[in-house]
Order: sequence, then structure tokens, then C-alpha cells
Amino acid sequence: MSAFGHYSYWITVLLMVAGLYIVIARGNLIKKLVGLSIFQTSVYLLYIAPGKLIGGTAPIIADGFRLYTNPLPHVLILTAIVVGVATLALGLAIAVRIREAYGSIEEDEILAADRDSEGGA
Amino acid sequence: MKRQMVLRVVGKLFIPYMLLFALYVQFHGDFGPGGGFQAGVIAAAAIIFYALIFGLPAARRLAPDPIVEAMVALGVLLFAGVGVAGIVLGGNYLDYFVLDGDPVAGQHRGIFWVEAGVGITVTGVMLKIFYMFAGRGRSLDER
Amino acid sequence: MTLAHLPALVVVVPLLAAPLVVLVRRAAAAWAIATAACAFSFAAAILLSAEVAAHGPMSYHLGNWPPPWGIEYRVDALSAFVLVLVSGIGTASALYAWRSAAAELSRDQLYLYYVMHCLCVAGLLGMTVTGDAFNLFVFMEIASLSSYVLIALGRDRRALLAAYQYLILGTIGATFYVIGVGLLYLATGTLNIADLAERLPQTASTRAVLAALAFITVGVSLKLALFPLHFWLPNAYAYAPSAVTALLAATATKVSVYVLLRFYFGVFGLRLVTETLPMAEILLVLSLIAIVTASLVALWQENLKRLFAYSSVAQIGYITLGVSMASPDGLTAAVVHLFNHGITKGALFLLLGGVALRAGGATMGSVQGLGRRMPLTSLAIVIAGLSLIGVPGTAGFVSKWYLVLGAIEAGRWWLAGFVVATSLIAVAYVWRFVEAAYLSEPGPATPGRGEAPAAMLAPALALAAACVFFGLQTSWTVGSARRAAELLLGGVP
Amino acid sequence: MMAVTVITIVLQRNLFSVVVLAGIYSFLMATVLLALDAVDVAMTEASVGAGISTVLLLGALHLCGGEEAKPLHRPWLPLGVALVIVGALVYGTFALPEFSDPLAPFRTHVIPRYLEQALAETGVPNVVTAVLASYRGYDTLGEVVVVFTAGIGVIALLRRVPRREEER
Repeated sequence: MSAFGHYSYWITVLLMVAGLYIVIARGNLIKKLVGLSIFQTSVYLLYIAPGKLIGGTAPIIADGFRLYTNPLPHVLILTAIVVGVATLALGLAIAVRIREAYGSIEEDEILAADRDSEGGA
Repeated sequence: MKRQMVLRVVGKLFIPYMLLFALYVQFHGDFGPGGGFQAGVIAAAAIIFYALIFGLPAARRLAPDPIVEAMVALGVLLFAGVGVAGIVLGGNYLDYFVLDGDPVAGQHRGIFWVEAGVGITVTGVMLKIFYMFAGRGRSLDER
Repeated sequence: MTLAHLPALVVVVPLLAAPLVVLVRRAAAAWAIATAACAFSFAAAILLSAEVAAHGPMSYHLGNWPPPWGIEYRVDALSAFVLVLVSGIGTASALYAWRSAAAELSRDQLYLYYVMHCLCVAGLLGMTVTGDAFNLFVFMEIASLSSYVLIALGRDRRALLAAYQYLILGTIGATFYVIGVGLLYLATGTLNIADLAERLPQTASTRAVLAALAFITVGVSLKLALFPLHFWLPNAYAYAPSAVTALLAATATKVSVYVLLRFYFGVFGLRLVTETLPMAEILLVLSLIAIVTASLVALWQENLKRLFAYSSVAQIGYITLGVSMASPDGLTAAVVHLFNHGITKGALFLLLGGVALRAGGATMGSVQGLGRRMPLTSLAIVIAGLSLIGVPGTAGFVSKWYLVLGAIEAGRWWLAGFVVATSLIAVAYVWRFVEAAYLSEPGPATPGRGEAPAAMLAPALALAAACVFFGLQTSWTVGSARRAAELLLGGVP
Repeated sequence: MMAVTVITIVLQRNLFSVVVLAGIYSFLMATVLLALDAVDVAMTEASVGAGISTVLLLGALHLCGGEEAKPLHRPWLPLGVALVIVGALVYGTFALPEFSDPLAPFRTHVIPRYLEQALAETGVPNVVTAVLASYRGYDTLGEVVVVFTAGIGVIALLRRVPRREEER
């Protein structure tokens, strides 16, 4: 087991954690969504990187090639990308509505606004 | 934006080719990279460019809202309908083998229609989402 | 011929209904299509459950590709049971929405509401019936995306924030789940759940499997609002439209529990879950904390929807408590409670929706003297409340009974005592309602005389009646749950 | 490169640059994916991640305005959570097959049938398309429905409602 053999996993982990960190630590609704998509994107690498064969080729069957990269993860990740962009679109739509309803996209300010309105009611 | 002649001319020239390219990606997906999803995104991008250059109302004339919304639903119906066709013809759900006398030809036919369904829905949704965001901004500015 | 296709049709029909509704656009037609689709699924689910009880598990190969190459649908005692719950509540909530959603949403949003309703039900059913780990993720996303929208359609602006928070947490949960499934795939090379279970013991990468177990647990726990990952739930339930609250409270978290059960017992196996990692202990402790803290928080809520939302967190604690026992009685209790709590909470939130419609809000103030103004509604709320407490003769009693049995069987008397003692907290918060509704004079916020519209009252009363019915007639629920528990403990499904 | 981009995103507070950087990040990701022979995925990531997502984010920014406030929270809790996850993942991945190992389980189990027979069984040489549309066609149906859900959801949320919404 060499460190290099797992290099690709570690990069994945780094990206994943950075994305997640943005989501948890940042209060801006839109930045959270950017973090969320980075988090999701890093998962793509987790699936796809191990499927690569050095000396292999893209999984399109043709004469003269025998080694192909694993196609199944590609399919799964295509689906995951689509899900990711769908979530992003929906999240942004909600963020826009929040902005219109509260006049802010900072989580702290919104929570404070809610507390005020509850206190006043 | 309207004064930028170069942009408009280049846009006029390019956008048909982008749509053509989308069709190529759509139907060449069997042999090279590509397929319904990518084609849908490219087609939607072409119209979004059109909207950026010529303005949103122009794009809405080119691809009116009701048609886009119908596309969103029709694509899913087409895909799911292919599945139901499988049952009607005596196979399982999404069974392409029974779509044609020859199983392999049936597979090919199934994949073709399914990819078409994907392409239609994705184009519709991407455009619709863009219209929604862009249209929202406009009405806000006017207020 | 049709029976053989039911496993697919039960999901596909509501799925097909959604784009149809978009094309139709008229609210009345949209409602009719959505209700018909849900009712079809309900009927199909009942047929399937009878079929499974008679002939054992069914497997359906989508696209006619045998698993593990293609995607498999698998109906067994457990999934058929959950199917009945989800489609039943889906139908009740669709019927109810005819008046309720019309009152809470604007006219041109209505058909969109029904689209989302169909998608949410289809997604949940798809999660239940699938035998493929990745397919489960796809349907989980269908269900969650549509539920984010449904919550955001709530009138209050806080509904938007609740939906946003749910979106963030739900997506993190789903992504964790995908990471877990990815690790499993890398370790075994398959995505089919049954195939996974077979190949896992042979895999060389035990550590990857353990990490996968951890990721899937955290991911699914976020979705099922297991303490301490429950923050999104109370707000989401409190501010969503009434029909949505009932639908989500009764089904969404329950299906997540189902997924957890599937993975713990159907994939990883008892040995790995309870012996290699102390999952049972962790679950036990978290469940206990959830029950106590959430019940106590519920005591102080003024908004009734929030009160019962916190009570949901506590009740989910009872379900996971049963899971953590990992014994036949414990699992039976978990599965029965999953169903019973589903109908109880469904009934409660539907009834509260009626109160909210008449009073403009469901707070402690607005139910003062409700016993005189809306007698049927308050009576039904009390019945559902009794079921929540677990009074004999109601559905809640059956599940608590098995929970206590399971605890005694395991020799944990203190746990049995704990279950009984915490039910007293439930007595306290249900009593708050009784006190307000029957012992106080009607206040200024109380609605005038008159029940909610019949279209809303009927499904709600039906569910409340079901609480009593399944409390007295236990053979079907307990029988199914017992078979499901045996199936789970029997190892590979 | 990607790591640098991501760290900049973490530190950057101007949302506009964050969005542009996220676009760059997607392009880099697409390049990496291309190097890993995932042509279909790379193409999608480039068009979706760098294209559509960026357009959407910019559109939303236009509606919401640009600067991020100073974070008030102390970052220790999120950092702790992040570190636990690093631990779990490194622990888990260490035992996985090494990069480009031809005998890994996911290369010997389900895959061979796809690679050897997809052409004969479906008549489609691009295995990704064959698996996507046929073997796992139902997943793709689900995926289309997800897109559909998002589309309808955005309509439901952003269509101009005639009635003014109540604030409380």
C-alpha cells in the first residue's frame, strides 16, 4: 500500500471537506449553496477516479482497444450532476424569495428579523 | 446591449449552429460522448445566449412560455410512455426488447426515444428556470 | 398480467400523473388526476401486500435486465407494509387538499401543488420499493426536492427559511448517503441491495464498509430527524401548508426509518452493526435523549403544529429505540409504531389544518373552548392524542406494548419503565389541549360554531378512526410487522 | 490547482468572485474528469457546472446583491466536524483498491457484462449511453423527473403571484 495509490482519494477528501466547511460555517445563503455544490462535486471524483485504468480508454467500444475505463460510475455521476444542478436551482429560487421576503440573505440577520417579529407579536 | 452590432451579427450566425450542434450531440450519443442531457443543456444555452444578446422579450417570442412549459412535461411523458409501451407490448416496464421484432433493434429504438424525452425535458426546464430568474429581476427593477 | 406489473405501476402511475397535471393546468382536473393516481397506488399497495403475504417476496426487473445489471424492484413484507402507509396517507392528504390547499394557496399555484404532491408520493414509494442502492438515492431526491417546494409554498415567510434549511440539511444528508453507497460500490462492485448483502462478507475492505456504514447512518439520520439532527423539522412542519405537514409528518421520516432498517439488517447485517461498531448503544442513547428533550420542549409550545412537530421528534425516538433493540419484539415494535405513528400524526395534522382554516392559526389561544365550537374535530384530536400517549384501545398502545415487551425480554426493566414514564410527558402535552378545548371558555381567537368543510373533515376523521381501529384489530398490523421483523433478522432478504 | 481555487472560495467574501471562481473550479473539474477518461461526464460537468450553474448563480446574485457579511460564528465547531469527516474518509479509503488496480472488485463483478456485451445486446457502442438509457434506464427516468421537479418547483416559487403575500 503506497501513499501514491491513494493520492486521488485524499484530494477528493480535501475538496469535500472544504465544501462542507463552507456550508456549515458561512451564513450567506448563496455562498452556502456554492459550498454545497463543491461538496457534491467532490463526490464525483470519489466515484470516477478509481475507475480509471492507466492505459485504458474511454468506454466507447471500438476495434483496437481492449482496456476500458469503468463506465458504471460515469452513469451514476451523470445522474448525480443533474441532481446537483436541480438542487442548486431550487435552492437559489428559495434564496431569491427569502431575499424578497426579508430583504437579506444573511442567516443571522434573517433569524434576528424573525425573533423581532415574534417578540412584537 | 442593443448597439453592439458585432455581437448581434455574430450571435445571429452562431446560434443556429449551436442548435445544430445540440441535435448532433443528441443523436450521436450512441457512438460518441453525448446524449439527451448534454444536448438539452446546449440547446437551452443557445437560446439563453439569444436572450442575452437580443433581450429577454425577443427570446420569449422565439420560444414562448407555454411551449416551454409543455416541453417540460412532454419529455417526461415520452420517457415514461416508452416504459408503459413496454408493458403494453407484453414485456416489463421500460422493456425495450419488445419494441421491435428484433431485440437489438428494439433496444436501439427504445434508447432513441428515451434520449429524445430527456433532451426535450432538459431543454424545457433549463430555459424555464432561466426565464424565471431573468423575468423576476426585470419586474423587480420596474417597481 | 397486471398483478405482475404492480410493483412498477405503484410508483409509475403517480409519476406519470405529474406531467399530465402540468399539461392540464386546471385546478379541479389536477386534483382529480392526483387523487386518482394516489388512490390507484393505495389499491395497488393493498393488493401487493396481500400477494406478498400469500406468496412471499416479489421481484420485478425494470427493463427486463436481471439484477445486478439492471434495476430491481423488490416487494416483501416490510416494503409492502410501508407502501400501504405511504399511499394511504398520500390519498387522504390529496382528498383533503381539495379544500385545504385551495384556501391556502393562490389559484394559479394550485395545479403546481398537485404536481409536487404526486412527485413526493411517487418518490417516497420509489424509495420503499426499490432494490437498488443508487436508485434509492434518485427517488430520495425526487421526494426531497418536491417536499422542499411544498414546504416553501407555505404562507408564512418563515416557511421559506424552513424550506431552505431543510434543503441544505437534506442535501448534505443525501450526499452523505451517496458517499456511503460509493464506498460500498468501490468495495464490492455492485449496487443491488441483495447482491451487496451477499458480497459484503467476502470483501477485503472492511474499513471501507465501516466508513460506509457511518456515512449512511448520518445521512439517513439527517433525513429522519434523529436527535441531534432534527433542527430542520419543527419549523418545516409548522409553516408548511396543512395538507403538506400531514403528508410529510406521516410518511417522509417513516420512509427514512425504513431505509435505515433496510441497510442495517438487509445489507450490513446484524453482526457488523451491533458488534463491530456500537451502533445499537449509540442509537439507544440518542433515542432516549430525543424522547425526553423533545417531549419536554413540546410542553412549552404555544403553536399546536410546533407542539406536535416536537412530539414527532420524540416519537421517532421510540421507533429508533425499537430498532436499537435488534430483537424480534423490538423490531416489531419499531415497524408497528412506524405505521401507527404515521396514521396518528396524519390524523392530528389534518385536524389541526381544519382548526387553522377556521381560526386562522392553530395556537393554544385559538383552541380555547373548541370542544363546544367544533365538537367533532376536538373529539378526534383527543382520540389521536390518546393514541399518541399509548392509551389501551388505540393504535399507539399496541406499539408501546411491544416496545415494553422487547425491553423486558432483553432484561432491561429500567427501559420498560422509561417508556411508560415518558408517555406521561405526552399525557401532559395532550392534556394542555384538553384543558384548553374543554375546560376553558371560548376566547376571542376561537372560531365560531361550525366544523371544517366536509372534504377536509372526512379524511381526517377516517384517519382518527383508523387509530382506534388498529388499536383494537391488531392482527394485520402486528402480523405484517412480525413477518417484517423476522425477515430483517433472518439476514439476507 | 483545484485545491487552491477552493481555498480561495472559502476565504473570498465578495460573492461575485466566489461565483466566478466556482465556474473556474467546475472547468478544472471537467479537465480532471477528461484525464480520467470520463468523457461524457466531463462534457456534462463543463456545460452544467461551468455553464448553467454560473448563469443561475449570477442571475440570483443580480436579484440578491453582492457582499457577504463578516462571519460572526467562531469556526471551531465546523472545523471539528470537517476534521471528523476527514478522519472517517481517510480511514475508509485506505483499505480500498489502489488507483488503477485492474483486479479491484468493481472491475470484476458487474462491469464485464456491460463492456463485453453492451454492443451485442443494445447495438450501441458507447457503453455509457447503453448503461444510462437501457440497463439503468429507470435511474435515468428518475433523473429526468428530478429535473422536472426542479423546473416545476422554480415555476411554483418564482411565478409572479397576483396577491401580495402576507408578511406574517
